[in-house]
Amino acid sequence: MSLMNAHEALGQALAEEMQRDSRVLMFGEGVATKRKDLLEAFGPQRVRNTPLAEGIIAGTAAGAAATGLRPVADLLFAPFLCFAMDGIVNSAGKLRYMSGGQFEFPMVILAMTGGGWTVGAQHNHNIEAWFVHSPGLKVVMPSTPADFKGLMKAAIRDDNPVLFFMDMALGFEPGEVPEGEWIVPLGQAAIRREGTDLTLISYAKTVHTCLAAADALAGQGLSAEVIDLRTLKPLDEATLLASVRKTGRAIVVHEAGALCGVGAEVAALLSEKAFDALKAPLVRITGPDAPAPSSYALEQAFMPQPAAIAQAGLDLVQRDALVGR
Amino acid sequence: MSLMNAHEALGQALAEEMQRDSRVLMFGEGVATKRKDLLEAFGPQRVRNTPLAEGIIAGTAAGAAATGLRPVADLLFAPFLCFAMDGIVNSAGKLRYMSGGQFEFPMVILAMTGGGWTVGAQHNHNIEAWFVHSPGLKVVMPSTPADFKGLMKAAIRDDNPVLFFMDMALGFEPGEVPEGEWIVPLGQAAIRREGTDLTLISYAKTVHTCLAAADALAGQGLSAEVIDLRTLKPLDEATLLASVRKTGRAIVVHEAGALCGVGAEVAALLSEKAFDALKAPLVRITGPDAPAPSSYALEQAFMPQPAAIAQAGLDLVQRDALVGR
Amino acid sequence: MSPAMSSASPAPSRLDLLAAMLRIRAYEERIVAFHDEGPFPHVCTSVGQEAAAVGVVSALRPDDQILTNHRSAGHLLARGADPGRLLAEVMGRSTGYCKGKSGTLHISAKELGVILTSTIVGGELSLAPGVALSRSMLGGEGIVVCFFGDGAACEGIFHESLNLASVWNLPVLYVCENNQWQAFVHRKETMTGDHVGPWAAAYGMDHLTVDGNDVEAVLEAATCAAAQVRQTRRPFLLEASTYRQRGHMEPHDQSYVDPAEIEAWLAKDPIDRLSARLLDAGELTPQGLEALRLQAREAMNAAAAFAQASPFPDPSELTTDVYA
Amino acid sequence: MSPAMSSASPAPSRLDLLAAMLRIRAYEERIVAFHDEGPFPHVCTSVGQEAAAVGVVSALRPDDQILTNHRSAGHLLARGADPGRLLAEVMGRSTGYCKGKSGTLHISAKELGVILTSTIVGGELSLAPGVALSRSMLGGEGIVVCFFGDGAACEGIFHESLNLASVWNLPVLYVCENNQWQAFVHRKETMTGDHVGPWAAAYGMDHLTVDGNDVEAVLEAATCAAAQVRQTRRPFLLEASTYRQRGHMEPHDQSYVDPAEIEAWLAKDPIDRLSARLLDAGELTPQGLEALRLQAREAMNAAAAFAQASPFPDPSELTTDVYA
Ligand SMILES: Cc1ncc(C[n+]2csc(CCOP(=O)(O)OP(=O)(O)O)c2C)c(N)n1
Ligand SMILES: Cc1ncc(C[n+]2csc(CCOP(=O)(O)OP(=O)(O)O)c2C)c(N)n1
Ligand SMILES: [Mg+2]
Ligand SMILES: [Mg+2]
Repeated sequence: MSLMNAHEALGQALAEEMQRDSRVLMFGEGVATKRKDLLEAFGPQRVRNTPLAEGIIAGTAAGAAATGLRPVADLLFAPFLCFAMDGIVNSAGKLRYMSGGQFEFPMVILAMTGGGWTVGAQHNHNIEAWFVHSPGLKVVMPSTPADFKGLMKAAIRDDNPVLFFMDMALGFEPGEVPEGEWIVPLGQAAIRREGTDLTLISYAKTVHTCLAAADALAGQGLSAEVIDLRTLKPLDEATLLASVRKTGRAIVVHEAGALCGVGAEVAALLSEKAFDALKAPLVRITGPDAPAPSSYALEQAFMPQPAAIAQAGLDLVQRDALVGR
Repeated sequence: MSLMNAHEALGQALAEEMQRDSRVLMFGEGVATKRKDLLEAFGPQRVRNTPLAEGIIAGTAAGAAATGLRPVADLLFAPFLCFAMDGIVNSAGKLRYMSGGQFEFPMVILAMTGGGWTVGAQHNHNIEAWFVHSPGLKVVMPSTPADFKGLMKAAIRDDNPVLFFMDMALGFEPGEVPEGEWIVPLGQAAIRREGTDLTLISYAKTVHTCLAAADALAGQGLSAEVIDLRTLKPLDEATLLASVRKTGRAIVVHEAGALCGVGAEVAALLSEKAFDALKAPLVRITGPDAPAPSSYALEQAFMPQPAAIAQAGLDLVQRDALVGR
Repeated sequence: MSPAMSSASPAPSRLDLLAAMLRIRAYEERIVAFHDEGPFPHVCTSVGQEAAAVGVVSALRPDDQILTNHRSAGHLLARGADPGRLLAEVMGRSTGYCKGKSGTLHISAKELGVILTSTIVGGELSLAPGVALSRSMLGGEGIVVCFFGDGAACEGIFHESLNLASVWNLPVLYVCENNQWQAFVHRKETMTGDHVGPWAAAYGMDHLTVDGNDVEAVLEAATCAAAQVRQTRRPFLLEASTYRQRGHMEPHDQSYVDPAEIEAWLAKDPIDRLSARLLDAGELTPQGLEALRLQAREAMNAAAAFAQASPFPDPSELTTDVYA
Repeated sequence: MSPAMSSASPAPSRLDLLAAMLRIRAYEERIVAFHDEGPFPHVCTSVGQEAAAVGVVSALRPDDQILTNHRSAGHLLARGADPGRLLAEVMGRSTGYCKGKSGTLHISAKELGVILTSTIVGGELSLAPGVALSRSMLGGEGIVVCFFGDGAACEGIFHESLNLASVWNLPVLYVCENNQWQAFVHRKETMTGDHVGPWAAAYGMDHLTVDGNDVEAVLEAATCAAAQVRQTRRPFLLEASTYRQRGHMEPHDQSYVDPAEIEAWLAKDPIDRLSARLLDAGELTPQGLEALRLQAREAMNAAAAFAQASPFPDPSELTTDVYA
């Protein structure tokens, strides 16, 4: 174990995987400049700057993946993926299927997003749900440095395209990270706190918001379980269902907009498969259906806050008494 | 009233709106070739072929809309929107907000999608949910020729970007269409069939699938209400909630994949706001989480079928008896 | 002959070239016949463009790789694809190259080095540098050929692809089949010049525009271009000026095309041109030509029979091959 | 002077040009000072590129419109933007041009004809043809100026934008500020030539590359180019060769830049060059220069004070201005 932040944990994962497998390479706008350590360790063939052209970065990753390499493409900020959707969705996500299984697409697309840096809506847009909705892709969005490392290593080893989102606010938060071979398998949620009265379900920075809300609820005598999805596709249905079948109540929290978001998916899943266990409505607490504002004051209001979650949790539990259910 | 198909209804809406408002223009790859009647009526300034370049088609629509025109851009098939996401999402959807309200974006993006023509996954991908998830946009997907006309006229008159999806399978189905000033306001669902035992919620071609399922259910003595969403953003919450508070059961049906789709949104909405009325789990019947296959045999299996919906409806009702709820 | 060329496989004979073009023509005509018979999946035929396909593909080696677009039957057949498995794919049968999942528009055949038929116009340009990057980094001498249309050249991804291939020194032979049309729009409406070749200059890339209806000229140009790519490991842009003799897709419609234009280009039909040359030179008799034509047609009838007799995929295939 | 130019507003004096550049420099230096003082939003400054901004914008008329990129402060100030409202926007205050919603990276000011600051690199290229289409169809003589960087020229949307503007005959003056860097990557790594100007040839578009650190040269070139666009209603590509004197953004870092390159370009500083010329010509004294500098600094201090005193937007603003 050693203490490092998410950026460092990612760097470690990349270095270890490039060491392990010579087919792994990394490219993107400024990658070779910013990851000088990797450049020095693995040379300019495997750590490359690209022209400013997200479309061809994604397409090149797909083409390389289909023919034997295992690229990690850094696309910088999530909104820039708007220029890269064809390579990701129409090529990487579909061509294995369309070819009847002739090709594999072992590639990772890395992008940052999320509030906290006042960068505004063209750098900050939480669009992970788009990729959950699209076939053939996997999607991860970690909340701790250890998971940044472990999920990146798993993503690189996976034979499918993985979208790897970094919540910017987490980049410089330190945490304990295991040394060496530390893999967090794709598709496994983590129970960050056990509880019995309700389940708070989240991912990325709002996991920490939920943990703060759980503390507040504990102060009111309520025991909240906190689940960190970690992987958004495939979702860890078993962990979600087990928790909500136990607690009977759930709040899904994320910074992305509510409409057709991951929270909608989780609520729909629970409303179908844990219906009989539900004691209260399924609630979503999310960022608003609005572009991300730049102004510090508005950006703070944009992000889900512990108090709102705790209040919603209280309401859900007290409601039982009112409804007598 | 006259009988026409959806393509003709769209053509009528376009002609009427171009007649009414000289700021309305239309462009896209082959638009001037394929809409020769419009070209002849309104001239080459207002009906334009473009180069094959979806990115700039969308961006040009946004730039023109911001500065006084009311463009309708035909992007042909939904997967091609992957090249146009920046213009639609980062520009048209966000720039009003980012500018503090300085600009309006009255524009329509037209695209076809959906199974039935065996065109495969690079022409057929039901991605309407992406745009529901993105701020600043509106999304419509009609099921009848009358709605194609009325919703297109409403979309052109709206001061916001509207994504207008045509389910290909509906293009040549005839239906009665009112003459002249026939507007279907954005944001209003239609109850296609009244019922009391359960609600089938859908849009586009699967509305017809649901109607067939409702017939089948009627044969079994069950009364299904069928709601056609028509506009996916903004959702007509009031109509949905009123219906499900009445019936206590709902099945959401669409051809798009389930994960983070419109069905997830509807289920999440109902599970939060109609919770006490629910007598049974909320069920989704959707296309699989797979690219659209080309083969006729597979494509038929890809699309939700009436029998599966009817069976799910029966199960929901019979379940009450079993669970004793 | 340059040293690089001398190590290539022996050049095909003129008769080989003719036979290859006739096979493609017969294949496309078989599809047209299917359309005449009743409902059949849409197909974009390459009638009129056989010389570009045969000329370029004949210049390649077995370890080269190909990416192409929606009008790919010629490229696939020239590369040795089984027409039965192609037609089966078009018809959505499980014996198709992609088990029926791709349909006509996205056929890939890894065993032939055909990585991609992209129906997203420009998708082939998008993936080509990555395929070439694999060639570069994983060793071998193969090069990557990327066929695309004049319409695709208007997509932003054209610019990004050629620029990246140039600055990264990737061995891609870009082949633009400039067939004058982009679906329902004439090339003149979408670009200011008549040729795409010169656009290579922006990327510091060599280029050549060749008469795309003269298979021998194409073969010669492609052989030189491929040799240069092989030697320099740098990209090259080859433009073949040709013509889409039929409508954008089947069932076919040319109502929006100037008949004089069609006529002028029909007079330059690549198959007629080569056969005339061979007849003139006494390398072929009219009877011999007819025999070749018949042979190609019979092969395609057999292919059609195979495809028609093939089963549809099992519905369980709906969700296989999504993930590795 | 061509007839088209004669109808333009009177050319600014050399002193005006100098004052305008000094204001931009002072504005950017005020931002650097904020960063020295403590945490402050990231900003991409235009230090070193003042001549391109002032030279081009001085050639425009009131009814022209501007689209620009993340490095837009110079363009906005040259166009007459209030530095107080700019700084307020950067600091997320409600008195900013966009009520604090945009921040530094997306400032638009409709009242000045500044339609867009795009932080999506290439977003300005994406919207420019549409803005020009409105100009064309809704009447008026205005033209559209689209500033973008050498990096943006590598995006596919560059290709699509210039091609469309050309085939549709749109009055866009494209201005590439080639400042040698693209965030953390040198231009040499991303394109084969040294200049973007010649890329215009593919679009049948005229172009000119000008010394972007010589404000008089830029003004002259831009005046000619704008006149041509105004007259012909066709696009034109003007490239200004210049240099980004500071790191990509504040807080600034140039550790990855060759110090010799910085030094060489500092010697060509646009403000120093014009002041030297004016001093030489006796149009300005050292004291006069110092006074101008001071005046600019004081204006920016006042602007900063205004911004700092401005309130943050009310949280209720979070969801306003989403829909019209
Ligand atoms: C991204 C995208 N846009 C539009 C289309 C529709 N479309 C299919 S083929 C075609 C024309 C392509 O022209 P070109 O590249 O010249 O190839 P050709 O058909 O002439 O062989 C168009 C517009 C598409 N398939 N993909
Ligand atoms: C689509 C997109 N990709 C990447 C970025 C990140 N980025 C911001 S500025 C920049 C460099 C832009 O270079 P250039 O166009 O030359 O403008 P300059 O910064 O030199 O003025 C990059 C890569 C972005 N903002 N948008
Ligand atoms: Mg063509
Ligand atoms: Mg630059």
